[in-house]
Amino acid sequence: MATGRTREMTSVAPAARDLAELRAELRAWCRANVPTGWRRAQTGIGDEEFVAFQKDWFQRLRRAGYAVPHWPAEWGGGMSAAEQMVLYQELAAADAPRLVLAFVSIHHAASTLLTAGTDEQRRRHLPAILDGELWVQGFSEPEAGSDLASLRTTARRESRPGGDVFVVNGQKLWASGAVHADWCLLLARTDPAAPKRRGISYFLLDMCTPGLDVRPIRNAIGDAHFCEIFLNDVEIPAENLVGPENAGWQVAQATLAAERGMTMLELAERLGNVGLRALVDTCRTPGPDGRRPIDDTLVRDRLAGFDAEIAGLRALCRDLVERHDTGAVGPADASVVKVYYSELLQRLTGFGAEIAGLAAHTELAKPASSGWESGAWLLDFLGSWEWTIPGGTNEIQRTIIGERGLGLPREP
Amino acid sequence: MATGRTREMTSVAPAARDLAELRAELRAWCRANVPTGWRRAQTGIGDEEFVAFQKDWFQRLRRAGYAVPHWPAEWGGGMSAAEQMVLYQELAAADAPRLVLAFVSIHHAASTLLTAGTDEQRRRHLPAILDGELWVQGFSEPEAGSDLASLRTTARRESRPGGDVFVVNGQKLWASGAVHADWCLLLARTDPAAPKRRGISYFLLDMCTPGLDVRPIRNAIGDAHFCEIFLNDVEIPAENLVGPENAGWQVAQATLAAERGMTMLELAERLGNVGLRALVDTCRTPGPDGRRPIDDTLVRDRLAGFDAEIAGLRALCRDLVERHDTGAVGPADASVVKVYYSELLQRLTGFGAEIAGLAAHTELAKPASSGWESGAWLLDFLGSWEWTIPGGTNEIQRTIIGERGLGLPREP
Amino acid sequence: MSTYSATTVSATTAPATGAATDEAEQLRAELRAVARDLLASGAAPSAGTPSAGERKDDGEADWAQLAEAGWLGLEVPEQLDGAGVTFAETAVVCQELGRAAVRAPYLGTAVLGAGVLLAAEPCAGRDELLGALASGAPRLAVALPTGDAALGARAAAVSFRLAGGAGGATTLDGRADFVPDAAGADTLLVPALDEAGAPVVVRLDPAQPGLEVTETPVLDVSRGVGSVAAAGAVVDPGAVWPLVGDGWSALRLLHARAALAVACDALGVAEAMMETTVAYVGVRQQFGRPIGSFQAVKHGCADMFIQVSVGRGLVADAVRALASVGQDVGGATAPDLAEDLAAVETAVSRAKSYVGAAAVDVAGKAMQLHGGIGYTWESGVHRYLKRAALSRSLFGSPAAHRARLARRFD
Amino acid sequence: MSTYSATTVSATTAPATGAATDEAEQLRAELRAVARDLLASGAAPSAGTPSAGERKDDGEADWAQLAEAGWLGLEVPEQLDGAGVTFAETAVVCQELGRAAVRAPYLGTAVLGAGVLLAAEPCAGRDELLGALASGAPRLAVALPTGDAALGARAAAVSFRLAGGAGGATTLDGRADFVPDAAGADTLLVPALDEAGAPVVVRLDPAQPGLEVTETPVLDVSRGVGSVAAAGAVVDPGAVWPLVGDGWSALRLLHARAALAVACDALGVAEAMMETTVAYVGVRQQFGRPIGSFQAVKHGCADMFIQVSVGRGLVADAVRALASVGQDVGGATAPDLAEDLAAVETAVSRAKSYVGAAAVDVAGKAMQLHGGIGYTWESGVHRYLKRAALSRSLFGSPAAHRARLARRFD
Repeated sequence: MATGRTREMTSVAPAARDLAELRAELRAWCRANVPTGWRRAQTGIGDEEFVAFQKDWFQRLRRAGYAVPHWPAEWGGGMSAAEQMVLYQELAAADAPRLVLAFVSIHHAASTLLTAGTDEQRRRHLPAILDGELWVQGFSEPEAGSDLASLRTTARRESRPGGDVFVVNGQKLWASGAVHADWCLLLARTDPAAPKRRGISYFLLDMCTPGLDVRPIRNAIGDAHFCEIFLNDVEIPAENLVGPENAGWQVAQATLAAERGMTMLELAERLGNVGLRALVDTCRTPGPDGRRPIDDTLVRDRLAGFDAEIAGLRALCRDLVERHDTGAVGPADASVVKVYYSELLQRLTGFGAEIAGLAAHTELAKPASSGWESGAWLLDFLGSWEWTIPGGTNEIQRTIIGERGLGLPREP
Repeated sequence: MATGRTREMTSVAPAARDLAELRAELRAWCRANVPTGWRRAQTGIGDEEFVAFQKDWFQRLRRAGYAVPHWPAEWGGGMSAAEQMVLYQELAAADAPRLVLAFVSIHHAASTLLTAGTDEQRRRHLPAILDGELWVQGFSEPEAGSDLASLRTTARRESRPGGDVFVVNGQKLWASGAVHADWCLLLARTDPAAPKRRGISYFLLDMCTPGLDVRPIRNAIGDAHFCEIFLNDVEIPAENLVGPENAGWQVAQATLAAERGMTMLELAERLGNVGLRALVDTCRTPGPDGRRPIDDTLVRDRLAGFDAEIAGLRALCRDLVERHDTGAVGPADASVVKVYYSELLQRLTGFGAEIAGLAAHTELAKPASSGWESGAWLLDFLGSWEWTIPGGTNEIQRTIIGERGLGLPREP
Repeated sequence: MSTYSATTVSATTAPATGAATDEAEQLRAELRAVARDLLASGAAPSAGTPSAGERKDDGEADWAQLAEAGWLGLEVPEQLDGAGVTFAETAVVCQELGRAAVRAPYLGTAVLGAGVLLAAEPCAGRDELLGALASGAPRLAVALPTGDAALGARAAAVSFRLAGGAGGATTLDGRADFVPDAAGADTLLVPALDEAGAPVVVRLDPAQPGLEVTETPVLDVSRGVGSVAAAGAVVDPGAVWPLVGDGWSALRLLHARAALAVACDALGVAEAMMETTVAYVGVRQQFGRPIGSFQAVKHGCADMFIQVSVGRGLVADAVRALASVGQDVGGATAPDLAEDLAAVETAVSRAKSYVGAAAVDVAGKAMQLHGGIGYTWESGVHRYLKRAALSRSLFGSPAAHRARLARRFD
Repeated sequence: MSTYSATTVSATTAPATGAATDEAEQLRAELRAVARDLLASGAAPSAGTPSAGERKDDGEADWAQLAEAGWLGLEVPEQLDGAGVTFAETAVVCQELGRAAVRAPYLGTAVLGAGVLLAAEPCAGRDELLGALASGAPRLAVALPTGDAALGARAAAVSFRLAGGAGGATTLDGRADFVPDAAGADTLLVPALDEAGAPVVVRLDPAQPGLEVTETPVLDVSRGVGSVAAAGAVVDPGAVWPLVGDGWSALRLLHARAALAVACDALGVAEAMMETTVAYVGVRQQFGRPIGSFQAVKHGCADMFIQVSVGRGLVADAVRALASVGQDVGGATAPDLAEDLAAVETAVSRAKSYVGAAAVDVAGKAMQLHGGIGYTWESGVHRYLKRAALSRSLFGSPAAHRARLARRFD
């Protein structure tokens, strides 16, 4: 079994030869480490089993140096953008499980801490995350979805003998994985009198604090990874504020930006590997009449269309990552990728469901730890709305593209 | 040769047997009267020849009683809605030429006169229209397209020894057929101080009046049937006002409604007859490699899709006509038909152009007197925007459907 | 109380003059209104109301209530205690069941069961079953092939065969999957080819030896489908009933009826999704205004309206065509039968292909425009999306129906 | 003044290290900027400006100016007076020509002409022609088959045959339609199979007996296409040049180059239409506000942006693949040639199928969002829509390219 090598961490782009070496190393590692048959094993399992599997997989990646490649070297990361691209390409090619459970921890939480946290906050949490500390994002509310800035959860500063605390009341929605989370990235209104975006603060909230109530919400495919969080006089120590008081909106923008770039590239690679392979498999599977869909020019045409569109997606993502690297990201580039990816995913999974026909309806569960292209097409199709709705619906994204990307006038 | 029979004109729906008789009569008439080979003969001709052909065809229909079936019996029409449906179905099935030149005269002008004109105005113009008087619609302006109510052409009432006149100044655009027109349906602002829709009046304008200047505009397919009309101190006698002064907007609504219903049914029938036949012909024509597109399941699938969609269009149009007849037209029904027809036309002609491939580019002219499905697919495709843009763009129509048809809230 | 009994509707059996047609349409409108009320009030969960979760998750309807409403014997002749009306009325119920996303063995019993029995030559066994239909006592399933292949070669429209056994006994072999309401049926009706190759219908007890009926769990819990497999199942000769005419026409009509009933269901689903979305976006506020005031949302709803309108027209055309050919299929008075059947199949394929795809589109758009709420289990939008997806595949995918339509252009 | 001469760009022939690649990209960006200026200022009508009508209706570019700018010999080796760069630079010019909807025999001369000459084994005649290219003196046309069939069987990629005549003379027979820039060419280059069945290129004078070159008028007046027909045309043995390698690889690369050049043109068209639309809807007022502030219009523009972005990515991938395989096609140093060629064809088919369709969509959307103005002849939007439509068909329709892509899944 290969182990993570010690690598020189510099910001200089690695030479092509080094990348080829990394690729070979990754292939060997994946062959030795990706659990065979994990998809079947992860289908229809309980929550506990899923969590255990995810935690194990995370530690395996961590030991090899592949868990947080995007973090700075001093915290355990340090891969260049080009190296990360190779990493995600190879993980996707090897159909490795996804880091579902730790997603918010290693991306949003880490990004928040690294860009806006104090040294103390970083020291406390970054190593803990590597050890398995789990985070949840507490941003959306029932009345604040796409219009996030209208959130109503309040945080009132009060003096206590041990130092100031913020007393939080309100309700959060769509908090993915809240039942497993140790900590929460919380947005709450600290100045009700200020304009919408000016009165919000950003907190780190220990999920063990009294006054918290977490209730899972079943989603359209029957999973319950989304949760509601009810906050009733929950007290957060003032030192858990991130960034200045009332500047939480700006901190959140940075956090949200972490969803983009390399994570989109990872998704694109998965769609282009296991996704397209599964679709081709479905098209090659003879129907009840013995005919293979792929022998129909209609099906071939659609399949080739998806092949081209996925290639386009990968090109977009590579471009986005390169722009991130050179600081040349346009204000709507991430929105372009999100709209295009999510709608391509929706069309592709919808086509899979159509081609699989009646048989698609009998796939009652999809593997946990997989992406949105498991080959249980009808569930994948339903799951695709998880991409067209959250994080700003595609309607909102198109407005962003029009206004920030193309400079079109805002609505009056 | 069959001639128009004298028919009992009542508002009672005709029995099925009478409709079958009418159908038989029409088939015989079409066999005897539709000029054979008119499509080829009308391709690449000059304007004069086109006008002569249209006038001759109109008189032929008129003699048979088929030119203005929707007018009241006393003016020379009198067919029930069910009978008109049969008429248009048969004209389409026989691929008869369209009444292009007289369209505004027999629909918009007649509808205006019948619903809002004075007896004197009707007596003067309705018989004249049957004799060939041509009309043009002078509504749109450069700055008033979809937002028609923002029109700027002014009409100032002034006293003259022979009676009051309105002195008109301004510019009209998209006046289809203005070069051939004897009269114009004109909208102009008579009260600049009133709210947008409250200060507009509706006039009948003699196109021989001094101060008028008509300039053809070439459109995307190279025709010049659209025109600009410049009005420079043009004087209209007050008796040519239609409806009360400043109530022109309401009169215009009635005029615009005349574009709908039966004329849409006619277009649907044409798309379902000559349109679909031409498309099937294109798909049956072997390409340079000797293969027929129709032998490809991809093409078959699209073709069958169009067949179904056209059947849906016909059903919509029949429904619309029946609702017109019973006074049960919903406030967005006409918009639904327009959006659906125009986009179906665009997709169908676009597909024709795709299937015809390189050969489609060599069809440099399409027959005059035809609809938008001549089989010169690329020109037909370009022409399809003549349906998605004018009379309120499809964007506007969708807003109408949402607000008036579904009761959704207006933009604030 | 029967809200749609034989007596209520017998007037519609008058000759189809204009006036009578209007009357029939009025009665159908009444039937629709009653059905909508009934299904909304008690028999089914409605979309968009979180309280739906309190009901049974699969939205099972109260079967006795459906029987009482007079919906189960709509097409059964009056002398057999039915309402003696046409498929046009059955279509109304199918659409309303879809609209309410209700689970009920209506397709198996009242659509396909009644259909295949009406297509069988009258005999005691058949008449007895037909006569009991309206009461809701029998729950039927008809083992037709439900996939795309059935739209192809003639022989693929039936997947069971009768054979003479060694001891003179007649036995049945074959298999059909995704058979509507198979698992809950107390009586199976199996279209099969007899030893002479002619289509017949065989009545069987699902529990008998040689026969295996298995529920197939599907994502759409609002429907029951299952597989029916026969391997040397011994058949009672008195339970083999010939179909009217040469049998093949009756079989074709049965398939048309199946596909169209599913299209009606899908149309109901699309209507429900349009209406619940319009209601939601009219009240849901974001950015200080109802989201339905934004063009992107408004135009999305307009597109739903267009698709539903077109779907309605195509379904109405097909229902009219099917209802008019109706019971004539076996009569010697139908010289134009082949042409009529072709016209019915064309209309049905247009409707099924268009509405099958449109209902999935509309339900998907509904999920999108409901935002996060639409993606929850509780909103019920997913029920409709799954139901629409199953309807798209059942009794012929859009592509399969279009392939059949395309043959007209050869 | 040559704005892009051999000396300017010779740096890019350095080994492809990271730094050199950046430099090459910077030079291409410069080339693009210069081309845009030049074509916008003098050589072509621009979209959306009514004053365009004052220029020649077909938007003919000033050929001498293109030569002076150094665009005609981009890929010609420096020792033959060219710039010695790659297809990546040619692609920039193609895209800019499309963006300006300019008429110029660039495709015939600098893309296909240069391409086929570079693929021929060096010899005096070939070198002389290549050496003259940069000056703009020769106007070439290459009689490749331009339709979908050329993407099918290998033999369909060439439609002319050489045969030994009675008196020992070699004669040419065959036909190609929609050949770019055929009618204006002073020299024809005809890919053909020789008597042994090997691909060669034949140089011909269009005016010679046995050869008929006819202009084919098409709706897109911004392009010239024509047919080339040979019936027993006598061929000078010295004008028959073998292609490098086995010839077939060179031929495949030539077709890839043709399709990709057209895709670049289409991408330029789409970019122009997006930009002119965004500019128009930002200023056009209706209902008291710029129409670009309405979501329906804004989101339409966003869709254009997405399509153009994806198209750019696919074209860039294909250009990179083609440019990298570039001149290696005949070398013995290319053991992976078959794999490289397959990769090039895959990338080209993805780009051509996507951008071919997207450019028509974007130009159509541009017409819609321009409203009535867009439907006028004067607006010039129709020019772009016609050009996009011709590009969609030329050198393989989207469906034909997808059919080729699909073979990878067999």
